Amino acid sequence: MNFNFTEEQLQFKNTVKSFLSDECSPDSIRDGWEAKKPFNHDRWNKIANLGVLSSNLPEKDGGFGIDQVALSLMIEEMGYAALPEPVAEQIFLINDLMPLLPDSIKEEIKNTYQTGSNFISVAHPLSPNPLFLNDAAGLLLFNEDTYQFALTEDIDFISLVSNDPSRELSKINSIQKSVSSSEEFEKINSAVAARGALMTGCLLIGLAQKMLDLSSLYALDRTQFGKPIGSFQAIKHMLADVAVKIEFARPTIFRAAHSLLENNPKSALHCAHAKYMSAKAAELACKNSIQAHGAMGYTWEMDLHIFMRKAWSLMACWGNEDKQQDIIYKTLTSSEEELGVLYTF
Amino acid sequence: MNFNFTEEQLQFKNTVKSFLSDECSPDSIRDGWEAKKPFNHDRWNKIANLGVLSSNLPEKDGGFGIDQVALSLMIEEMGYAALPEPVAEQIFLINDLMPLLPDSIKEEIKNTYQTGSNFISVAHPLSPNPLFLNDAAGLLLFNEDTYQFALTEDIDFISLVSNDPSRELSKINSIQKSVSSSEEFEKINSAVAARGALMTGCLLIGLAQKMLDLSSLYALDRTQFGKPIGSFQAIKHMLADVAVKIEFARPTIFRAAHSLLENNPKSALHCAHAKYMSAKAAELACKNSIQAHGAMGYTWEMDLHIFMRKAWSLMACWGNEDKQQDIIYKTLTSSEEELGVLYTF
Amino acid sequence: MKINFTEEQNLFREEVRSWLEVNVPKKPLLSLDTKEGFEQHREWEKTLNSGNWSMVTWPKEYGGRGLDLIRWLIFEEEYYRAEAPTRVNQNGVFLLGPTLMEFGTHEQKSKFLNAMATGDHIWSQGWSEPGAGSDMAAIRTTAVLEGDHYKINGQKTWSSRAAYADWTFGLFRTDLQSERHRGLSFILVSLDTPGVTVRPIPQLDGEPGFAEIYFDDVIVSRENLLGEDGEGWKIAMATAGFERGLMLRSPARFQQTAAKLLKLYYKNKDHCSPMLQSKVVEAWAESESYALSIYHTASKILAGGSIGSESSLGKIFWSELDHMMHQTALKILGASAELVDSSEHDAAQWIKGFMFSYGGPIYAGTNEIQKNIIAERLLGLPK
Amino acid sequence: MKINFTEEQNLFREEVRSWLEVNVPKKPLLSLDTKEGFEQHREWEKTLNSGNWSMVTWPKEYGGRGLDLIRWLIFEEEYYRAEAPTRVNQNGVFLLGPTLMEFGTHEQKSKFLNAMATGDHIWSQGWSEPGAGSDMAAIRTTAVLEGDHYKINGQKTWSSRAAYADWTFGLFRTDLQSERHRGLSFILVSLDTPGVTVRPIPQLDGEPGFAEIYFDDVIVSRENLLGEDGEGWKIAMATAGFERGLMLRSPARFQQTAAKLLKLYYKNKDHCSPMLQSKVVEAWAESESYALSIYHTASKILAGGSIGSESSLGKIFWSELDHMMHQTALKILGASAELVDSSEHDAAQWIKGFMFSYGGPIYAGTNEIQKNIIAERLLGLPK
Repeated sequence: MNFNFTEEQLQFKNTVKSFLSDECSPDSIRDGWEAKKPFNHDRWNKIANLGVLSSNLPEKDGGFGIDQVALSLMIEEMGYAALPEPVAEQIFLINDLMPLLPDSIKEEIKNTYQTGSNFISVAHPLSPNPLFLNDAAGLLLFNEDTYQFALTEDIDFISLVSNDPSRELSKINSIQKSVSSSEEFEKINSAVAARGALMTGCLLIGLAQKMLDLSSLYALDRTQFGKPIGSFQAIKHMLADVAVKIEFARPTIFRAAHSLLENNPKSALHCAHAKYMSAKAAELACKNSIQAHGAMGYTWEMDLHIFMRKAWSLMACWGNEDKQQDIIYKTLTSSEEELGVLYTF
Repeated sequence: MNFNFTEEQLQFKNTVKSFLSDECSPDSIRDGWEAKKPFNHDRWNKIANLGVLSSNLPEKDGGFGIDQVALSLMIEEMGYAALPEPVAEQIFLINDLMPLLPDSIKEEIKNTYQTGSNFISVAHPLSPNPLFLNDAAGLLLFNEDTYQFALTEDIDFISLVSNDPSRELSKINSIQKSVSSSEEFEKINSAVAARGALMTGCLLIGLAQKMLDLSSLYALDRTQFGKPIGSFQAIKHMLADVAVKIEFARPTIFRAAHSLLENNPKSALHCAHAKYMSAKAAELACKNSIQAHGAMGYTWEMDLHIFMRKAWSLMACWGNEDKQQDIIYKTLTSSEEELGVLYTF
Repeated sequence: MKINFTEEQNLFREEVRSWLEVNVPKKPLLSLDTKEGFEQHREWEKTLNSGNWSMVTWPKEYGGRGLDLIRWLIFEEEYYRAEAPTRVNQNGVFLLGPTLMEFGTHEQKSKFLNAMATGDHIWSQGWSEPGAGSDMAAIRTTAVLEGDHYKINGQKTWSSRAAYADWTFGLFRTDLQSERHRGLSFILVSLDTPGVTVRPIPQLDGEPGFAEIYFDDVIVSRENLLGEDGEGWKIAMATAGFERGLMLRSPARFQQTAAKLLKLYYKNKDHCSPMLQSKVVEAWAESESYALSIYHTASKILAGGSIGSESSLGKIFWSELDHMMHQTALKILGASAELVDSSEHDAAQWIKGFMFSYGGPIYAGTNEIQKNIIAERLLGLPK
Repeated sequence: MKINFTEEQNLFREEVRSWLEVNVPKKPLLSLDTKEGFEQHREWEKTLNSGNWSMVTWPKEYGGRGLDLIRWLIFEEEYYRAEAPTRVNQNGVFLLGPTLMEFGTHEQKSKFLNAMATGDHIWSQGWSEPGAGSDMAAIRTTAVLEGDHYKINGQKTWSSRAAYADWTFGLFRTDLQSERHRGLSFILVSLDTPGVTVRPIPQLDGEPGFAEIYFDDVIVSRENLLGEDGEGWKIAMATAGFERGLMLRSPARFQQTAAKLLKLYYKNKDHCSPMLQSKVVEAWAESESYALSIYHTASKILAGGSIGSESSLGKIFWSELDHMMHQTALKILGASAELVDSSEHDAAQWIKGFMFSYGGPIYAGTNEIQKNIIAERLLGLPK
């Protein structure tokens, strides 16, 4: 039993953190919004060159073979920076899922997908409007009881506007040509839903932390009634409440990642738990951060809303708090035995 | 449309308030606890002499014929004082219900019940353990689909201990002899449940107000870090939150009372609403009052717990918040028409 | 106590309903935070005025109908039921209007109230300054009396509607030696006056809901002083009371949201867990309680009572409720709760309302300030 | 990161479980707030010691087993699973024990730790004073050094367990000229010493969970000073950290409550609305999160890290969680949620826990104080 991160895990996290702090500033995100090109291909290429996109591929395929715990640390940083490009999606929903897919679909994806040069978008009933499909090479699509892979050129879709200008979404009208399968559907569907929940959970924790940091700085800086607003108990307590929520959501992320790594039979429950706790933390972070910022928080000028918008979107997709709650309840009551369980591990 | 109280309604309230402030001090309640005789017959007689117990009987029966709105104002004061005697129960669950009961039961009650000299206890699935049955002349009991009246001497029961030492409860084992009926069961059962909800709601609002008043006084008096704790924002805000809850629960009480008076077809919904809002106000009043009192609030010595205990009991019986929530949801969704209702009146 | 509507009140309701049915634009107007939308909304104010519906509680001579507060609440219920456009002149009709009625001279009332009712003057608020937000007594913009006019210098911010409005009202420091609440005066300024510069502040949705107003040697006639010189704080407190209170936040808005939420839940209940029921019930129960409380307050005022800390209590209550309802709606909407596409009208409306609801606990005095007021004035706790 | 138990850890768990199965009293002990119950609980401490289970993390020479924190968490899980009695000596084993280990002399450790492990010394806390509750630096009880002993005068209050305990530890002002945090010393006092008077304070359940301790010229040997003269504040801060932190509030207690709550809901779900599900899920999710966080912290400590503001974060989290779980249980119980009759064992237990849970946000530094600490130390906001 050792809950500490390895040096290597922390190193990946720090590399990503420092890269994004240089290359993914709020200003650069705003540039993308203004140009209506939120996907910055230059930044994408640099991330690819850093090895992030292939970080969790096996070494034989040119990757570093890092595990899901290290991934979750890295993805938290992508949330912290509100990175617009679908990096988390590639490494968590494509790379990490690949070994589970049947050969027919895997072959198609392998033929299409060239890590770093292009990417694959994903759609699922829990997140039905794929991200950056217009820029993607192909789409992995989950339906009620089948899943399929199609080249973007074989898909008829229209654009949808998200409340987060960093997210270009699409609605799929029809698919002309695809490879489809229902092999081990339950297992694979559950695997992608769990990964979607955990991935959005990681991003949300990063976003919540960022909003807390921005608010703490603002509360130190802004004066009212002759002193920094951060010296008022009301502001202190609303930010302390956010710190508490984040503190107790974060370990659920790492446990869920570890469960995926270990093929723990409860990994779906653990991923639902991680998203549930992170969404609640992010929800409070949005509310209390804007409140601590006062009217300034309500402006386009302050960076706060860059992070709030992403948080609102990520709370909603890949199963919101309500959906995760439902999964947890159903799992806990699925057997008499579960009802009295006391232990975490 | 006039939401103001009449002079007469306010006069009844003030008479009861001033009487209870003299005759129902926390010390007198503690005396009852210590003697294990919470029912103070001396006080009961004085209340009877004041005319409170017959206040809502028709003038021809020696009462003042006051309406449910005036009753609810009076009962709020009984909550404020944490009055142990079952006065609210007599006027609201017996006197006010009587005209609705079928002759067979009404006759029996009339033969037994002598306003002021004795009293009738009530039991219902939502409040199955009648209050002061040992001292009562008889019991009006609601079952699944019948209701019955029995003399106390014909009932086999045992005592139960309540967490509020002001409440002597009993568990009914069997009834040897009674008059029973199922006439208009739905209507009468719903009428008593609505009255039970509204009555406990009135009492809870009074209790919440009392806890808020005690806490405000304490916060003025107690110093910490060199100033009254009431000058700290955290204390101010936790008590202001309680004030908000009470402010917006109170009008629901008066509306529900008015609905009973007018035989409004939605009176059951309005009574559920009143209990729902009052229980939530009382719940927060308990939590924030004890927190504002700090460790002192946790002692037997401070009077706060006299009011908290009664609030806990009244939140639980005659349908707790959860039960009322259920009633509200079912009513609102009982017809397509209800789903889009916008108006209060 | 008699909480039913009279026959006359019901007839009035029918009159409002019939007029709105005919006159409310069938197609939603553009956002009033765009120039074009603003003018559409000004047109709507004119239409309202053509039916004498600008402000039913005002005396007839100022474009009203001389009706009581209960009628006003009925009017509002019908207004929200008809999904009629947002009142672009709410700063005027709900805030400055009642203030003028109380503190204005006969000339001021004639000049301003009628133009307000017709939509010719759309008003913005000029309270906050960069160093004076929740702490309004820290105002530094000066208005120096020079003969029969004031010369104004300084800056206002968070002025709602100012991007396209015609006039602004606010507090200015007329006694330069004064501090805090003293020496402030309540002055009305046309935004056309030379020396006035308006710079819009884009808000969360990117539109200029607010603006900064810069004053550079702006000359304003002394006739535009409301009340006496130095009485500004007292008058502003009265206005702020109206703002938080029953005029601006009529219950119908929240009841309408609660009703829509219930419908949304009912339609989607097979796709979400039953746990959201508790929030839907809470929405109904609280919006209904708010309405009851406002009718209660209106009755008190009609009987000669006055409005006190109720406005602080109410502001906390409706702003938290409004946010909770929108948050719940987004949970019911599931994955579509991020779509603001025109093809996704329902989701887009709820998201817009959701973002707007974050403003509730902030503007018109943050909820933290309101809680201080409640604790100090209502509960008697020390400053 | 490897969050699975090792073979050895699982064997240890089995050892604990088997021992507890045999030794935990079949009949619940009387309340430790009664004289008779207190002695029953002291007996249980002796029984625990007979199996070397007093404090598994202590060195063997002091009655422990020299095991690490993970083993301790496992022990606690089994302890709660077995529903073993409350530790009457928690002030000793969880608070003073670790403090002695860090600051005590060899003689002090030998004298006090063993007697603590055997249950011969049951300890009470002597922190608060009538004028020094959350503001502990306002302590006024004096301990004047006279040769080789201190003479103590003053009063302590809210001393938990003091009604029947043998010893107390706390802060005393040894430098009479000093103010606030300076000039305080950490001294151990036997409650048998002449001049000590203990007056119980009945708490919510009527039992004396706390007491006042009066000191009237009480003579205490200088050997009972922990650390150096004037170092009291530093040592007390370390102790308070243990208290809020992982030693005293092991996750198993809350996980056990959450598991019981889930069972209670499941059994009664046809009698209550599905809306309570959300609270039951929250209970599971939060107690599980708390456990994960504590294992995380334990791992950090084992790797040489130290515990910082985690203890303040944790205190807020578990105390709110504990109250919410008990409140939910009472809602599930419906009308029986007021019965403390012995015939209603389930309801009575939940109600007792409910009342107890109100204390969580108050004692060991109110949650308001903890939030100040988090804001100032973790988030860097000004004092």
